[in-house]
Amino acid sequence: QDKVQFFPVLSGRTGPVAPNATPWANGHNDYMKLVNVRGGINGVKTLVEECETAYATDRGVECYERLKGKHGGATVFQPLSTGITFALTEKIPTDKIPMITSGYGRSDSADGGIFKWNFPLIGHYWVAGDTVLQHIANKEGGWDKLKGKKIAVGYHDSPFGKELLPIMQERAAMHGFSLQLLPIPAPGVEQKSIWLQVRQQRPDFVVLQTWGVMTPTAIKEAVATGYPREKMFGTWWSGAEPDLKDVGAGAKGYSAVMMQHGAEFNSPVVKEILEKVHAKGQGTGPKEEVGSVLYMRGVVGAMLAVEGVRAAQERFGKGKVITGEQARWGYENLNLTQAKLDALGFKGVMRPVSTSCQDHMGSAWARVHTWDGSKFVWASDWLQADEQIIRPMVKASADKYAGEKKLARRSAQDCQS
Amino acid sequence: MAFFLETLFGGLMAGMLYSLVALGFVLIFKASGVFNFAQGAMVLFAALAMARFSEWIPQWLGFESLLLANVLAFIVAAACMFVVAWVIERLVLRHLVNQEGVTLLMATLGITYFLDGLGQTIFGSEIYQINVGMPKEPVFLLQNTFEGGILISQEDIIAALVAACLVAVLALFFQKTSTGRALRAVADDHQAAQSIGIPLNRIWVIVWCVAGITALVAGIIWGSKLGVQFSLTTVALRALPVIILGGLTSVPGAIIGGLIIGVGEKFSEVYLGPLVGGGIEIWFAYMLALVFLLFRPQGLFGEKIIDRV
Amino acid sequence: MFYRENGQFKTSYSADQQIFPIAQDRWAILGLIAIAAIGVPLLADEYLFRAIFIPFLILALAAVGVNILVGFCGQISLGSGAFMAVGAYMAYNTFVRIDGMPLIVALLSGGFFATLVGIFFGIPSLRVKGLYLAVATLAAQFFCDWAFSRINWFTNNSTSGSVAVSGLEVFGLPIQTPVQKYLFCLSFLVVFALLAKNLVRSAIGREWMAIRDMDVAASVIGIRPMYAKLSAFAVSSFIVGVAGGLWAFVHLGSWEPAAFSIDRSFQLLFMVIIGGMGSIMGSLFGAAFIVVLPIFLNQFMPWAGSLVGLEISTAAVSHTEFMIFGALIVWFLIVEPHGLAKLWSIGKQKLRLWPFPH
Amino acid sequence: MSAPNIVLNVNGIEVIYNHVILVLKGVSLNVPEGKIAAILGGNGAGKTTTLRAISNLLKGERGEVTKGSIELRGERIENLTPADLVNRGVVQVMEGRHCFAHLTIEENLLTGSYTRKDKGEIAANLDKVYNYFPRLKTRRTSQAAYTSGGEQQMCAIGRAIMANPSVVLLDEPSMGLAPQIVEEVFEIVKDLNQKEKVTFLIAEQNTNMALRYADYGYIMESGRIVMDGAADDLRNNEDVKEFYLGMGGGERKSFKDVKSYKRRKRWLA
Amino acid sequence: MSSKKIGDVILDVSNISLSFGGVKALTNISFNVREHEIRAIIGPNGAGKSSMLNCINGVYQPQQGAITFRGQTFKHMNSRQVAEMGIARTFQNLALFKGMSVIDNIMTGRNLRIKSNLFSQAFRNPFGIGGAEKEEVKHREFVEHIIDFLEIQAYRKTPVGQLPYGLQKRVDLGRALAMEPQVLLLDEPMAGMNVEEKQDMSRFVLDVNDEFGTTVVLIEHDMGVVMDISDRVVVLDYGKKIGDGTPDEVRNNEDVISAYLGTSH
Ligand SMILES: Nc1ncnc2c1ncn2[C@@H]1O[C@H](COP(=O)(O)OP(=O)(O)OP(=O)(O)O)[C@@H](O)[C@H]1O
Ligand SMILES: Nc1ncnc2c1ncn2[C@@H]1O[C@H](COP(=O)(O)OP(=O)(O)OP(=O)(O)O)[C@@H](O)[C@H]1O
Ligand SMILES: [Mg+2]
Ligand SMILES: [Mg+2]
Repeated sequence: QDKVQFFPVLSGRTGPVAPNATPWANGHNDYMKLVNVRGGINGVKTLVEECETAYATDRGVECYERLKGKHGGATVFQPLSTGITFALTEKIPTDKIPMITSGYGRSDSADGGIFKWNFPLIGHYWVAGDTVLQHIANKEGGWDKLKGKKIAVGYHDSPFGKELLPIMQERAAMHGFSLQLLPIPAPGVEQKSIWLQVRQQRPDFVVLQTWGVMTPTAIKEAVATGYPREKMFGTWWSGAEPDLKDVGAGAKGYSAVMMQHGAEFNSPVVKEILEKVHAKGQGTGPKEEVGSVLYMRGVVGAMLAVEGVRAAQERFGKGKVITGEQARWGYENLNLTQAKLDALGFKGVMRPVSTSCQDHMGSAWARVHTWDGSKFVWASDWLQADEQIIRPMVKASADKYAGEKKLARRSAQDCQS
Repeated sequence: MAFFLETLFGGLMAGMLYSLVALGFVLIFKASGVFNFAQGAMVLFAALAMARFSEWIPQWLGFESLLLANVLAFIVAAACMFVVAWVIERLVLRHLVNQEGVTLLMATLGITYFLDGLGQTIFGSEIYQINVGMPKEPVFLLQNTFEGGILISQEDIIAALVAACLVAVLALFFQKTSTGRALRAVADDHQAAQSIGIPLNRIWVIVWCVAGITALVAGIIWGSKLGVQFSLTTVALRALPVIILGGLTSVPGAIIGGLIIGVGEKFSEVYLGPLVGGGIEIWFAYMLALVFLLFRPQGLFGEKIIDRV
Repeated sequence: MFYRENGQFKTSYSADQQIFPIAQDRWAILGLIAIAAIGVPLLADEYLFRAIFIPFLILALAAVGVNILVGFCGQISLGSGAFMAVGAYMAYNTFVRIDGMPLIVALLSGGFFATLVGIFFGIPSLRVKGLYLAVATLAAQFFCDWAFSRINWFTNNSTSGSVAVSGLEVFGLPIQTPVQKYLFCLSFLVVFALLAKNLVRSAIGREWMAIRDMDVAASVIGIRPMYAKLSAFAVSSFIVGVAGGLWAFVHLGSWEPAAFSIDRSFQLLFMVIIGGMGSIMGSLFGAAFIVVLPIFLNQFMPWAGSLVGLEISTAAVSHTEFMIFGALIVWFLIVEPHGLAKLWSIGKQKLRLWPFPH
Repeated sequence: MSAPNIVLNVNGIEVIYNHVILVLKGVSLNVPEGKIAAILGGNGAGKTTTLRAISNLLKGERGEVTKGSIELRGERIENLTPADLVNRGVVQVMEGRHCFAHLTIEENLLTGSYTRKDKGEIAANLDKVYNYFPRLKTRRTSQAAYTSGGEQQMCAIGRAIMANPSVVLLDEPSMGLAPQIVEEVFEIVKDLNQKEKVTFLIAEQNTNMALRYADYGYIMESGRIVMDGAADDLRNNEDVKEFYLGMGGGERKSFKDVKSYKRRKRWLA
Repeated sequence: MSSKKIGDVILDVSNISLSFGGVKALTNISFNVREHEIRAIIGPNGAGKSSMLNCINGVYQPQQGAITFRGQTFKHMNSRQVAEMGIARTFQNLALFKGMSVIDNIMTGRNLRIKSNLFSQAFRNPFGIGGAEKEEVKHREFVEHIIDFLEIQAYRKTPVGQLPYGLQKRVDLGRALAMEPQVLLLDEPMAGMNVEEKQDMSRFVLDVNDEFGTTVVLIEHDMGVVMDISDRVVVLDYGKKIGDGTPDEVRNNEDVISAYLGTSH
């Protein structure tokens, strides 16, 4: 029997976010297949099994319970849902399984001193929020140009959406612009009144923190109310092909911030997947999707999951199957240099990521891309979220959490283990 | 002022769209006493069929005309809805003659699940497009009177017109034809209707089929506005306050209810929402309906609820 | 042959009015409780506890509550999710805001607040009936959804709107492991089911049913519709509220308003109707059906597929699960519109006749 | 009696409700063309069930015919829908009225002619019904639910007449009607029977009335036919006299005098 | 037959008018009921008999007139009050609680007398802690008497919906009797029964009237029954009173004959 490293997948191939969550799972699984073609993680084959959550928290929890003990134990979970993340955050410390929540979940879980098992690798909501504002400021010609402006924030009325708000409020206070908060109840297929309010207040910019069908609906309503798409900016989850495809030319000019990757049809890793997986007829989804934004997000997620295991193997034994607890160490001690990333096929896709006991995020790089009517093109240079602002926010929030839960900050010794 | 008018107008248009979905509920309830929770699922199913067939048919037959594709897809989708109606009658309703309202309601919930699953299995669960050539860009009226003019969505106007026509036709059908009368009889008492020779089976196929076509029209309009995806089923929840406000058994009620709810919720969200943090329109719609009910427990135009000893 | 009440003569009305008048039933139910309390913890694994037994127990409790309102008093409600939410959030607030608040008291206080809210939203029932009321109760659902996500006080000012509790204990015993949680929920269910059963077989229960079956006649014999309906709303939302607290505290640990969305309301209504309106036992059947079936289908299908060498994608599994689930609901309704409980009692009736056909 | 054709032939049927409650235990009866037959029997004897079995309305009550056969003019009808039966001329007037509550009296009557397409015929039938029941005409525009019990009963009977039936199954037509109206109803029955050759099968408690108008009677008890015979014979049977006509010992007994404890006689224990 | 004493007026209906839209159900009706008597109301279909009872019961509110019960005058009645005052009622179109068993149906008639509150009912137990169980047993005993009296022992636990019509009527009566009423309003209790069953029913009514001294108001279309058992009869026609008196007087009243009785009686 082959040695296998088990990566459970909580997929959302049905329900309100299916169009967006499906490519993610496809990308994730394709990359795992590619890892196996490449010879596994130092010889250990990867194994995935999916469980369908339909973006519902209770189903997600059931899936977690179902998968966590299978195939020798789960390595790491990536729930792809903020609700599920919140629920699992309570469970993983007891089960000793780490959780990667790239770009979603709890922003404060970047603080590894409190959140030992959570890894919002490569960024979280506040990074996305901060960089999107930076981009707007840059376009306007500096932060001071934002003074007196009004920015509307349309957000998914759930923890997913609300998590963005603290950074927006922080920045608004700093730079003197005002916010118009527009909660959009899930699933968000009726947004007329939201856009009437936009019409009424005529904000200078609209930032969308939406997910699933909510995004295309928002853009369509914007078209219908004549709000210029050039002034609309999505965060990481609100700017992928499924969101814009069927709006087509109508969405031209809409931008979204991408933490690390965007649509990467020409990247080496995509070529390799096409060649080694899809060409063999083993692709998970349709070929056209390979390299698209959310597909790439799945690929990146899988790569991070695998590289953490590889890192752990350095410590706990090369070519061994790693337990969840050991993998956690790996995620905490990731050091993906540009050279390593390039070697893995992520040249031009990603910038270095390196984590530590205190920093479970590892990088805060982002770019902005714009829809040209049929595809995304890069519209900005690399941006980096302002750690000066974000770090204290993370710490404050994490401390509050610790206070409620009566948790102590991890000791230096605990950080070594 | 301009904005007030715009909101009013937007509310009226949204209301018309709700009415379209509400209509399906009313039809089935009026004609068979079944509160059809599957209406949302039927809208989705019909819209999926429409979207996918208008994409597939040109591929299969190798032509490019959008119009032709839409016409053919409409016919095929309508046929699908007919099959759905027929199957529902055969496999479900027929066996539940004379059962209580809740049982029937529950059965339609079962149908909802089934259709949701079936629709996505056959047609997929991504976002699909229905392109019936609806104009997307807004027009601005009275630009001279108001600064910026009053924004009107052409798409909404067309949708509202379609809804109005559909309602007019159906209202006539119910009031003026003997089938209409038979349908109302069935709703009152399945068994008595059977006993005097009203063929429940055929009646139900007809009604569900008409409701299916209504769902198709609603699906096309909503779908071309929003894209077709699973979440479309939730428009049913938007239509519920409309029908209770208008009255479960009244076709015109569905329209008036729709307009009141549409306007009410837009005004509440736009003018009241910002004061309390927003996101209030959906419960406001239900509360509004509830307030009306306190004064008229059968809704504005519903048939009086009879209790006599 | 063995299932007979023959020869079991009752010598007092008290004996005749027992919850289970037939001795065999009494033993069976005691046995069941014994198995549930002792056998299950020995046999089941963690997954079964966390994914099936605990949700089942809690939702069964909620279904008992909903059944009182819907099944016994005939007031169709689609707001049960909201009452669960009130129970959960108010229990949370009692728990975290008052130092040293015992868990059980917090849960009961959640139930208490749910009762208040339930009574408030029950007021329209005095005028509005049937499906109109059902839809009107959605007002409660959407309003509570909104209130708990918009009013920060309820979430103790958490930025995300998600709240969590930990360190549960009762009388110094921790409620941490799945078995502990299971037993905790089980005792709640047993106690509340018993109380509920007592109510429905007493005067108040008869008032509820009278209102359900024929309200005009009920008022003519002196039953006050207002008292009957509002007390049903109160008792129902109390139980539902406590279940909500358990769901949040024990099952989820951390939650957001979406945990008590309209889907939850529907789910509870399903349980009641599939299980049997007007039957406490039916609520349990219904809850078991609704909790277990989807999970079973979801796992069974890939397995069945693998037997014939078919790999089914999770999306297909999920869609098929929907279809089968829907079809089964319809099928059960056709077989027995009065629910599993009725099916059960017909089965028992047949057993009494057995082996003679009539 | 020259042997007329048998329209309805019920042959040893058994009916079970809810899969467990056995109600009819082998009921057989014949209704000759153009005659009036009556089923008599106490509460719960199974009269309604028999009629429901014939008109195929059992399903909605969760009952089913498990044995025996039912023939209409030689054709097996167990598998026909009620609507098919109406098309073949068999209409049932259900026990307990069952008017369409929200429809007006006139609409109720008009639904009765759903199977009729000829406008003139429908109008004529409507006139006929209003002639029979003038009271209905005055209430034609009120919703059926708000009419009195007797008015509803008239409406139910009138609705059946609207279908131009050839066989009518009448379930307790006299219930709740004022004595005059009862008389009228039976006169109408006789009228239809003689003028339009409509065959009737009547389930009735009002034995006196039923036997006066019927040609043939069946007496039913606990799901079985216990006695049958020409109406005149039954009327003169001592047992029938005592238990169904209240004329034990030849004299009509006052209701006031029966109060002392009395053991009922039954044909079956 | 015991010689019962007919007492004073217990229920007095004066000048009641009730109309629904254009339909005048009752016009200026007055009559009274004396204690212990059996008072019949007869009249053609739609005459307003049931409506009259509904007014007394507080189901309908007359536009005009007043009802006096034991000296207290009411503009219109409230159902609960009526029940508390001791007026019970059966219904023309069976208004039983379909989903409940016979016992439970009759037990609802005792509900007004049940004192234990919601909590003691919830914590009801066979050990006699709290009064609920004891109270329940006490009322159950009473109900069993009624069941014996009406001879429906065999159906105790059957859901009433499954009973044949005639038995349902008996249960309906049982429920009213369980209230131990002073005045019992019966709306066509014998409809749909054969002679034998009507005899039984008459016997029940007479027994109740005799043994408990209950006043009975009876609506019935069977003239045999009405004439035999009632003490006085009111005749209504199209909402108007056209006759009032002893059975014999009424039987010979020309108006009554032409409006209702016809020639055959
Ligand atoms: N839906 C049902 N479910 C169960 N049992 C039923 C049902 N309908 C009738 N029964 C039973 O069948 C038996 C016969 O009933 P049926 O109604 O046929 O009697 P009937 O002769 O018409 O009596 P009545 O003169 O009172 O109308 C009764 O014992 C009754 O309890
Ligand atoms: N709630 C109501 N709304 C409208 N009309 C009504 C209502 N209740 C009764 N009526 C009308 O009032 C009149 C009297 O009805 P009621 O039921 O009192 O008659 P009844 O004397 O009991 O007749 P029956 O002997 O047929 O039962 C009828 O014409 C009836 O249609
Ligand atoms: Mg009968
Ligand atoms: Mg009457």
